[in-house]
Amino acid sequence: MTQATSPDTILLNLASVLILLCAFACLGSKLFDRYLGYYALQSVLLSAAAAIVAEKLDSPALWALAVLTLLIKGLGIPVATRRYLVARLSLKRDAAITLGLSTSLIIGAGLTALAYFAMRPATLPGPLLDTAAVPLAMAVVLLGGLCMVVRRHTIAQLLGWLIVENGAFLGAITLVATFPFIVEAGIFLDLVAGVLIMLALVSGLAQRLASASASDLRRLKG
Amino acid sequence: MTGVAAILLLCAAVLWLAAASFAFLARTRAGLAACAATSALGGTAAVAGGGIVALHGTEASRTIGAGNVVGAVTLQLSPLAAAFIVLLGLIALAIGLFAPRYHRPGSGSAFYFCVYNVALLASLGVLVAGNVVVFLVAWESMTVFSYLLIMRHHQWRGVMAGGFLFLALGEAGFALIVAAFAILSVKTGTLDLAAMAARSHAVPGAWRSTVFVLALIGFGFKAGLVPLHIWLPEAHPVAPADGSGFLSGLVIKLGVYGIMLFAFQLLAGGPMWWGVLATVIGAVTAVVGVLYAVIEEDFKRLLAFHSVENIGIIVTATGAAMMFRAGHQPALGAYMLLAAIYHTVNHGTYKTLLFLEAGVVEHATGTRDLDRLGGLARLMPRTSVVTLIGTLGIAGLPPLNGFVSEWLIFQGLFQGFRIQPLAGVVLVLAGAALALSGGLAVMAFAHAYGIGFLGIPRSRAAAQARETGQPLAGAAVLAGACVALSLGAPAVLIALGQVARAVTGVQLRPVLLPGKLTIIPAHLNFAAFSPTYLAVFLVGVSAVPLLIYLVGRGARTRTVPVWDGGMLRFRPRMQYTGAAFANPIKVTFGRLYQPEFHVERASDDPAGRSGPVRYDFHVLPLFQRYLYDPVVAAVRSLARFVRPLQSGDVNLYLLYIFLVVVIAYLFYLIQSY
Amino acid sequence: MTAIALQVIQSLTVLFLAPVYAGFLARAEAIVQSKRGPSVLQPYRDLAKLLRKESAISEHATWIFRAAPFVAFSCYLTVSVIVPIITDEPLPLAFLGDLIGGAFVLMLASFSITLAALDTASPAGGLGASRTTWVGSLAEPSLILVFFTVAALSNSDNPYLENHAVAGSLSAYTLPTHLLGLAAFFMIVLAENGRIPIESPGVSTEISMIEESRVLEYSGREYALVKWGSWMKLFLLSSIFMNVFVLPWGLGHANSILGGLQGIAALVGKLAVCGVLIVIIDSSFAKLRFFRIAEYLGASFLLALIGIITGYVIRS
Amino acid sequence: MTLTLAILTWALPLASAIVPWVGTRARGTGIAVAAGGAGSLAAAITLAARIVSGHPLKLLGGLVYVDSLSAFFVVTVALVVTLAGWGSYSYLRAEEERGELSPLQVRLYGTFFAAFAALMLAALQTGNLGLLWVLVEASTLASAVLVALEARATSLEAAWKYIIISSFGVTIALVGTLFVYYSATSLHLSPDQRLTWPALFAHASVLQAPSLRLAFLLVLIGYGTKVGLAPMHTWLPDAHSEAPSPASAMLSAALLNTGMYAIIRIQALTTPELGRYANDVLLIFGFASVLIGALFMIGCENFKRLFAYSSIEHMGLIAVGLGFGGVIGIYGALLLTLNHAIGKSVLFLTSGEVVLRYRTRDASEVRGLLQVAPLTGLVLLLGTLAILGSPPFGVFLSEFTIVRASFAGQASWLGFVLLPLLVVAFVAFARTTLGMVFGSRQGRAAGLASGSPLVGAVPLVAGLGLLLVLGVWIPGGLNELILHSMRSIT
Repeated sequence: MTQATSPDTILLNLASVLILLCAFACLGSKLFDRYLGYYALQSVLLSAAAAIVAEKLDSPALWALAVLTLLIKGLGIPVATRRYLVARLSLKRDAAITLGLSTSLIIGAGLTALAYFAMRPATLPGPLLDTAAVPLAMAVVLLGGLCMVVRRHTIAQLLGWLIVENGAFLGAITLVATFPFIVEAGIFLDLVAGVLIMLALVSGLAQRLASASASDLRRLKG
Repeated sequence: MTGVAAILLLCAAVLWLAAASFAFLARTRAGLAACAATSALGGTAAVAGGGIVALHGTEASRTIGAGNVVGAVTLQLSPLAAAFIVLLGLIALAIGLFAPRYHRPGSGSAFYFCVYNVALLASLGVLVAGNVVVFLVAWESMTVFSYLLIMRHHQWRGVMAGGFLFLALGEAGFALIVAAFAILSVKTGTLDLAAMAARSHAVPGAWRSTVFVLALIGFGFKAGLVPLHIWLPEAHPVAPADGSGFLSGLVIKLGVYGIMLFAFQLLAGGPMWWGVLATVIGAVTAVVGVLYAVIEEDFKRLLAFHSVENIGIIVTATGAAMMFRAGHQPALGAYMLLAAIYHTVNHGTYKTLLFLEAGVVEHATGTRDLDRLGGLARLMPRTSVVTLIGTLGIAGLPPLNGFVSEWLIFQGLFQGFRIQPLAGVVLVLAGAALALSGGLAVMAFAHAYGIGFLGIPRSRAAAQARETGQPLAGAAVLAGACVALSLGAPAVLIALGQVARAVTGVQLRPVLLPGKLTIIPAHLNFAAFSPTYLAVFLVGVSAVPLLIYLVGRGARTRTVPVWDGGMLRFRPRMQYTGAAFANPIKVTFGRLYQPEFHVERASDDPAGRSGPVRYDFHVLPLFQRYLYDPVVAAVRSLARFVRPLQSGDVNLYLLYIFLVVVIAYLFYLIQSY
Repeated sequence: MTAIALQVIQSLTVLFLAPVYAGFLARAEAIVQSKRGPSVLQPYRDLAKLLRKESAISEHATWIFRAAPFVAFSCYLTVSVIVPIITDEPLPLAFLGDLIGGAFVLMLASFSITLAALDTASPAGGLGASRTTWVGSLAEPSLILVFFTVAALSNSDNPYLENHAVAGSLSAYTLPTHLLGLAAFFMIVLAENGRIPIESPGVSTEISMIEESRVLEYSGREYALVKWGSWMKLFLLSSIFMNVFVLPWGLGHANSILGGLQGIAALVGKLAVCGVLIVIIDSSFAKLRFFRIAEYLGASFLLALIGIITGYVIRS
Repeated sequence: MTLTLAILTWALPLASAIVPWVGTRARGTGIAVAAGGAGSLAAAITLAARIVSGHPLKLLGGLVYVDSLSAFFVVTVALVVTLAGWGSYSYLRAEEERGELSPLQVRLYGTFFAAFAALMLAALQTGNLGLLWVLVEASTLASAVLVALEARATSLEAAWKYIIISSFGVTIALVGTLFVYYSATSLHLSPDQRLTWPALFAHASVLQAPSLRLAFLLVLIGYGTKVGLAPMHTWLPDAHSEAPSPASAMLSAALLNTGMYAIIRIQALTTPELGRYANDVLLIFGFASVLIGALFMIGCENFKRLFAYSSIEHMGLIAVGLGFGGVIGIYGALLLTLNHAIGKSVLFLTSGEVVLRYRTRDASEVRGLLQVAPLTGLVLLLGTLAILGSPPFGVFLSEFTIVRASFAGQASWLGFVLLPLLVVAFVAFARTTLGMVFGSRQGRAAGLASGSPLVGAVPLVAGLGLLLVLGVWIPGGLNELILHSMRSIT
């Protein structure tokens, strides 16, 4: 457990905690602009976390990932979403939410606790880069999932998925660190393509249905 | 000899396959005839091949190619199956002769012929299957192609429903059969029927019983045991006549074959209660079947219900055979099995005959309603005579074949005193049930023949019935078979004795009194009976009344109008109706029918004249209402109950996945403690 | 040779004594009812008259109507060769059938008459056909149970062996199985022959007719055969009842003509007893309402069933 | 040579993606797609033959890895691509003639169909679990475009549901894959090798049990979403019913199998360490799927949804077969995979013909198909029987084998649960489709002819013929392939 005291680890922990907080913030905000902002912040933090690990392991591939994360997740996706959807559809706030904000935050806290209990060191006996960050990553995954569950609007769901993705990414760098670059790159590519297609779909839905809220997607049932 | 039989059966298969492949020729009359002739020829080959195997009484099997995990293609010739193969061939022969005149050339008929010949092939497959997988493939193919037979005129009302009932219940039964075979194959570690039979005794008793019950119910669906019989009266009437004949003559018999296969070969030997179960179910089936038959006005539905009755008789006999075997009376066991098979063959002949003739009548008059027929004995004399032979056969009257096998079965039941008393009483009650069903069968066919064929035509359509152009040969062949199965009973008994020996391992010594063509029911001195001489004597002794008649030398016979109590003119509808004929039964067994009567009078004439009266009678569909409907309703309501799961709400859908993930974490958490 | 002669004698006995038995019943009944009644030989006179008369046949009737009397008559004659009438050993043709074979043959007779009744298109014929087949089919189960009784008592379904079993031992005779079976069989004999309490014989009113209305359309020679046949049926069933169940003694030995004659003599006596029995029933009971007949036959069934169950239990 | 074949299997369909951008006509696109599929199938079969008789193909440190199991799935998917490619030809022709599809839509269809096929085929041929994930997710995205192609409100809705649910699920699978990787960290494998299946499989008995347990659960949930295991199946009926019919065939018959392939791979890793743990989990999800599939088929009037529920049921059965395990269980499951792929392709392509003719997906509006279009009616009739497990079609043999496995297991009673569900499924499914086949023509549009009925019928008849052959005879080569596949994962 000497690692825990090293400055990289402290920084990494700090970044992870902030990422988690961003996830909570997303969960707790109704305004799309805020939501996107928190996501962008989270992505920046993620990029920082990647950079820390890259520095520690001296891995050029991870450095590249950190930069990509910053550019695409931290900048590209939020900006594109804001400009092409939120602004164009003049969306302000996600009106339809299945659960009250405070309730969902409480559930989120419970999920974080679950992640901590499940991912405690006893259950992960192998060598870890950062013992504390793993449960945080899992908590982010769960919180992202919760976002998707409680948010009605398609854009909110998309952002929820991106948070899940961020959690997985954090998990990847903290749990195993040395994911093969080709895989990481592929994941990135998928992400970008996925976001593009989803954005196209959302705008298509908005055109067709005059609303891109998932609460209006109830035609197919049974 | 086995080789010859195998070649003959192969010929039958090839001929049927050819008939199926070239069925498209049936668009023309000549092609139709050629196709039917090929099919009939195949039937002849099957009769010969099956006959050889039955007489020879030995088993043989051969595996084609190497097997794999799924199974192997093993075919076998077994004497038990051979008896059914003969029946199959006979029916194929008769239908082959019948069909070209019955069907109109056209693409519908072409499709029908293709399906029919494949169904024949599949039935043969069931009977020569030596491997579970072959059996099941052939079995369900038979079901599927029989279903397509029923759907020949799918645009007509009621056909879809009847056919679907057949298919759905066939599938339900099939699932049980699959379960029975799967369990047995897993427990014995083989898919080969012969090996399975050899190893089944090592299977634990509870599993053996499970397998038996599954097989009994599973095959019971196809055989039409009460309460699994409800498809028969729905599916039979809507199929073409030869299709109904095939269904009733053969397909339901293969259900019996399945039960016998399990009871006597695959699970040779079981506790007494297996037999009791089969006997009781059989007896109930016989009575319920005939009770519904006797009040039925639709000729084909009447025949279908009556098939239920006969299956009941056969299964009763089979159950009795099992009881005797369990009660240490192997000879009686073998004897009862023989009787059951005999009755199976008999029923196959006369029931097919009657269905074919029902089709002829329907073609000639356009109706199956007995109360709209009548007078056919005069208008369609040859058809009527052939039908009368079938009627006498099915009613179990001497000197025809139904009588012989029923006699055999009763003789077996009478010997119930030879086993433990409680089981014996079961046989007594079964005997009483069969007696009741026999008596009611006579009534049912007096009804069918008396109302349907005799008297004055009850409708204009019936009055216009003509015989020219109607098929005769097919039913006539079966009529001949009925007579042969009665007069030739001793020969049949020898052959079936071989079958029973091969199946049960008991050589039935006293079957025939030497030199006298007299049948002995397993135990010497119990009874004796000679169907051959009885028939001869019955005919011969009629010289006496003839002599008396001639001696009387009365004045000439005068033809007069029927006496009608002084009415001005006797109208056809003044005749006794079928509904009235069956009325005493409706009253006596009202508990079962729970009938609804509707009597509608045209006017309340103060002078007391009733005017036209409309009379409706509906029987409560007991099994549908209290057995099938609740099951269907339960499944439906379950389906309705889960429907909101797929409400269209994406958030809900995401929640499912989310919850499963959370549960996975919790599960992981719990496990790691 | 003797055996063949006896066989012929037996059938002739049935053939020619049957009318007088019917005449005896009619006479006895009349006497009980304080009437003079017809001569016991009246049935022969009726037959002679009918045989000479012209037949009037429905214009709708087919060959079935004409053939039915012959079929039925042949059936009764066939039964007459297989059951014990005058001898206690099977005669040469007894191998043709046993009790149940006989029952089936009788069923054929009834079936042919039923078809003939429907063949004429006469409403009365249909009525009779319906009613008789109904009674017949309901009687069937208890008849079969009687045969079960026989089988349980004598280990056979052979009437001769039953006769021996009961005649040979008083204990067998007094077994409840036998006595209850006997009672059940008697009830069936009454039902099958259209006697009180099923039907008033010889009364032709639509409301009460069962057996009678089936044959209303017959006349002349055909009617003679039908009538004769039904007398033979009564005679046969009564003989079986007496010889196999009630008084299994006194049958002649099958090895001499004399034995046969002795058998006939005994039979006449027994039938007198049986006839008196029937007449007593006829005169002391009322006809049942039609649908009550089912209960009557059910009672017969229950009697036989109780008998057979006690039989099985005693055996074990 | 083997490598070339392996590349050809996915490169040929991929190459066909270019064609729509060259020629504008639907005809060219259709032919290209069909030809790509056929070429892929030929390559796949040759590849399978080589793999079975030789060694697995392993290159680039396992980034390319083709063993018998891969080959089996490649053949299956390539077969589906071929059938669906041919179906695409008739679909594009008919829709273009009718003016339902714009040139752009035709191009999109051609491109994404080809990409979808190529991605799946490639996914089956990588030994790297991470790359497998990447390719599966990519195929999801490609197919989402196909689902949305017809751009109706409902198809966009279905596409959204499909993409969001699948993406969520598949991301969970990514987390699971992380744990697989993590469970191998104690092994002395290079980081690249820790995600490489053959390397992991060779050390399967020393993987860390606790994290492997979690890994399997997450992977099963993740890929199970793709497979359509209940309760992650919810996107499936929507997407299947709204996609163009050939695409539905691809989704149902190829995509689901690809997901199942991934699950089989991970399950194989767990067996040495966790024993029957994975089997039990598979059984739970499998039974849930069979139950859900069967219940939702009851009274389902949209026939494409009906087929989709049938896919859920069959995927459940395959999971059940794998769950029972043993020689018969796995053999049955693999055989069912192949048979279901063929049968469902045929049915979805048939549904395409029906939709073309009647312009409805409501079964209650379709009557008398046998009269209106005898060949289509016949195919629907026989296809129904085939997919429901009626002999003499191949599905029966595989289902029976799975049923046998159910009675061979520890909990024999499970067989008694399985069979009634199959009966319910049979009755519910057959009731709807047989109602379409039979009866007399009625309703609107019964006379509308489709583009080229004979050409359209070729894949249907070919597929049915194949099912019929598989129902009476399992070719020696196929038997070998399946046995080898089993050996490669046990």
